[in-house]
Amino acid sequence: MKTGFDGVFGVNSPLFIFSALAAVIVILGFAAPLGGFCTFIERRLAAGFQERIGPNRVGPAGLFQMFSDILKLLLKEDTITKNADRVIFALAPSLVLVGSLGAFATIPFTNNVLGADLDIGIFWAMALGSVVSLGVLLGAWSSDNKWSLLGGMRGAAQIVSFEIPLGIAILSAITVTGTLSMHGIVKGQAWITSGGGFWNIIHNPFLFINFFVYFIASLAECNRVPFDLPEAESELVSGFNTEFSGFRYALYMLGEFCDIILFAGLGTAVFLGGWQLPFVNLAELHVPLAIAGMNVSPLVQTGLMGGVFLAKMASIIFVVMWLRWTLPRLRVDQLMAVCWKYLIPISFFNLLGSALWVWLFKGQSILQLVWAWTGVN
Amino acid sequence: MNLINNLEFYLVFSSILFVLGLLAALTRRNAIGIFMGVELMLNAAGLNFVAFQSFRKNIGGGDWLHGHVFSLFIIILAAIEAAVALAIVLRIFAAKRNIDPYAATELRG
Amino acid sequence: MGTLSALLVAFHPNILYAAVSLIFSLLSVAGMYAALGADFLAAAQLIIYVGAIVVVILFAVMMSEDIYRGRLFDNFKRFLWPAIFSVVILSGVVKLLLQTNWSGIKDNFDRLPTTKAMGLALVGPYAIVFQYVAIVLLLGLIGAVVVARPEFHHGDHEEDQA
Amino acid sequence: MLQEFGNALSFIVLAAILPPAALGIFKFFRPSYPHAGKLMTYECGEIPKGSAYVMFNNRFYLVAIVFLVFDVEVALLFPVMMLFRDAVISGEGATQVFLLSFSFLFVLLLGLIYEWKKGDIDWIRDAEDRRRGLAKDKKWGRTLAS
Repeated sequence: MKTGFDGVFGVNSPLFIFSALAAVIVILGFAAPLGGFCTFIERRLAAGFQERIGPNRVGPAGLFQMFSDILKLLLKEDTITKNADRVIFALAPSLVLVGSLGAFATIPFTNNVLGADLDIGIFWAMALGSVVSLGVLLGAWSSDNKWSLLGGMRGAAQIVSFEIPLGIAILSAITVTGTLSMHGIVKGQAWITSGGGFWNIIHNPFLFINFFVYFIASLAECNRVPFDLPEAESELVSGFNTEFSGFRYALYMLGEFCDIILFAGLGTAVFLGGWQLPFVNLAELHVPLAIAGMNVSPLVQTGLMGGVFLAKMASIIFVVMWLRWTLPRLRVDQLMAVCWKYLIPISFFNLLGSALWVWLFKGQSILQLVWAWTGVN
Repeated sequence: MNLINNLEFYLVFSSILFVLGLLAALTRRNAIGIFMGVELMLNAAGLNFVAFQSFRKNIGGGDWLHGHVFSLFIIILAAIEAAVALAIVLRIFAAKRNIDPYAATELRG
Repeated sequence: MGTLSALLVAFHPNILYAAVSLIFSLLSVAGMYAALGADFLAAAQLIIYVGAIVVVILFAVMMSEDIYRGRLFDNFKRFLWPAIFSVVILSGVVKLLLQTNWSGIKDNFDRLPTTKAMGLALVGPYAIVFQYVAIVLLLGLIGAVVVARPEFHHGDHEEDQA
Repeated sequence: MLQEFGNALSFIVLAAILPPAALGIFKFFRPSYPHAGKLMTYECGEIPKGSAYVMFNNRFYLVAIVFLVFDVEVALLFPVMMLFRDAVISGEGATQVFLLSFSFLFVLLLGLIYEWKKGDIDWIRDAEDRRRGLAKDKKWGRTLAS
């Protein structure tokens, strides 16, 4: 018999809420600091690229720099300018975080660490990602600053434009995987002897190109160089977050870094095979090891999967940071040309090619074809 | 009381949404405000479709999720409508510096 | 939350606030879709309504300078009759809803994934409609762009301002 | 499925309350000495003139419209494209899915080609500029402030 709280939601509420909270705490408790940690990594990397040292004083090799930064930003004065629209000013960073942190629910870190195993996983992540543009636009508008508004308009136009090639690139991977669920997508990319088609990026040549389309579009989605026009510091002061100071500014930065992690994670799961490795199937791995009578095999397995996933994700993030200190910024007209005249036609073509490939070869990947041809097995 | 498994809950919510949309569309003196009222009404209709689909007993026939597909088409039409309607609004604004629908009456016979 | 934000959409004098509260009422409708088991529709509502239509609305609001012109009580008579009309409709509909004997419906249902079924419907019984949607989208796109395209040769006020 | 959506919702709620919570808690620890100079809108040291809410160029709006239509298209293609692999493997209806989805895509591609030809997706409208007799800088193009 259902009573009280249970009855209202029609489900077993305490368990429901407990499970939801556990998922949130495990993943967000991990992701949000990761976003902060990225700022430190980026500073160290930037210093490396420019032959400086970078922050190395707080903690061993500067590892605790992030905590001191966060504390500093939290203790800074919170300034809201006189003409700003206070309600929307307070709301906008939340919207950005909803778009980036909220979508973390769908990233499959291992085959059991996943916030929400939605049947529409990747579509849900894209849907939440589109909320970011609202946060940018409203934040810019609410600060009543000409630079902000210009940056916000640019940012919104850029973020929404690049959603199209991003979506089509993901769509072309969907033709190969045949499912939208993140677990399903990763499972389909197992090594050939385990019945998968191996990583989608080398599934066929079209997907190989579309991975780079995805990567470029995700750079633009995160406002990263060379697409950092919304916050072009040399022309627009700081773009849409000019008037945001102290912790509010940190929230925007956290949103941006979480966006990078999010898109790196999605790219890893959709194109780079998630936690799948060549030659072994981690999902069926058994470690004959027991500590104090407890079977630690699942733990080792989860750890390995998480490690593989994070390593792939980290390499994407590294390239993103590398590009920041390598490439100059584009102009607005070039930006729009990149999106509408290059990425969208290219991704369209690759979608068509990928669908034809699936049709011709019954959904088999290059490696599977080679495997069958050489006659191993 | 089991709210989310109760058809009336959705229907009452959607009728409230519809009426508020209607009110917005009737009383706003701002074309964009009217447009937002229309969006609310469309949403209410889509919600009704999905609610009835979910609670429908399958009596014969295939299960094609007609209600869901109809809601999807409503969303799509709302998108196209948004593009065209707001383009017209901006055009009127460029001509009149004003988007009060009562101001754009030249074509009245 | 949905009702409150819909109220704000209808009554807030600042049209931008009305647009922001429209976001929340759309989100609550998406939540309702999710609760009804329409998972694809919930995400489509997010991606199309919240991610696209609201962005277009916000652009339009910001470009039209008319933010405070949605004033409600500038003409009380104009407000009174629609209000009475709406209240009558609402009370009638709700009364009707609560009086109806919903014997033809289930009191519980499974929430199964719908995406595949919707895809099958789109290429099955709704295939023609699916193609029509493409044509309508094309025409809408061309129409909207033709209307919104900046015309440089008359009216110089709209160029080079931003 | 409700459980999964519940999880997803709790992610959203937590992300939404994180900023106000952090700001609210540390309100008691951080200084607050506002004065007129601090509260002034930043404009590189100048005294701000007028409101920032100027009318914007229509180009942003054009981009938004084109985006809207293509976004709808991408969203619609997701459930259809998802069927394709299974249709191919089971051998039933692959032709149908392929033809329907790609005729859909092709119709919209026509729209993109139209925009392209008309120059609506060019940020700097060469055709219009030429008609108005504005010379285009050979090397860099004419850069409007935007």
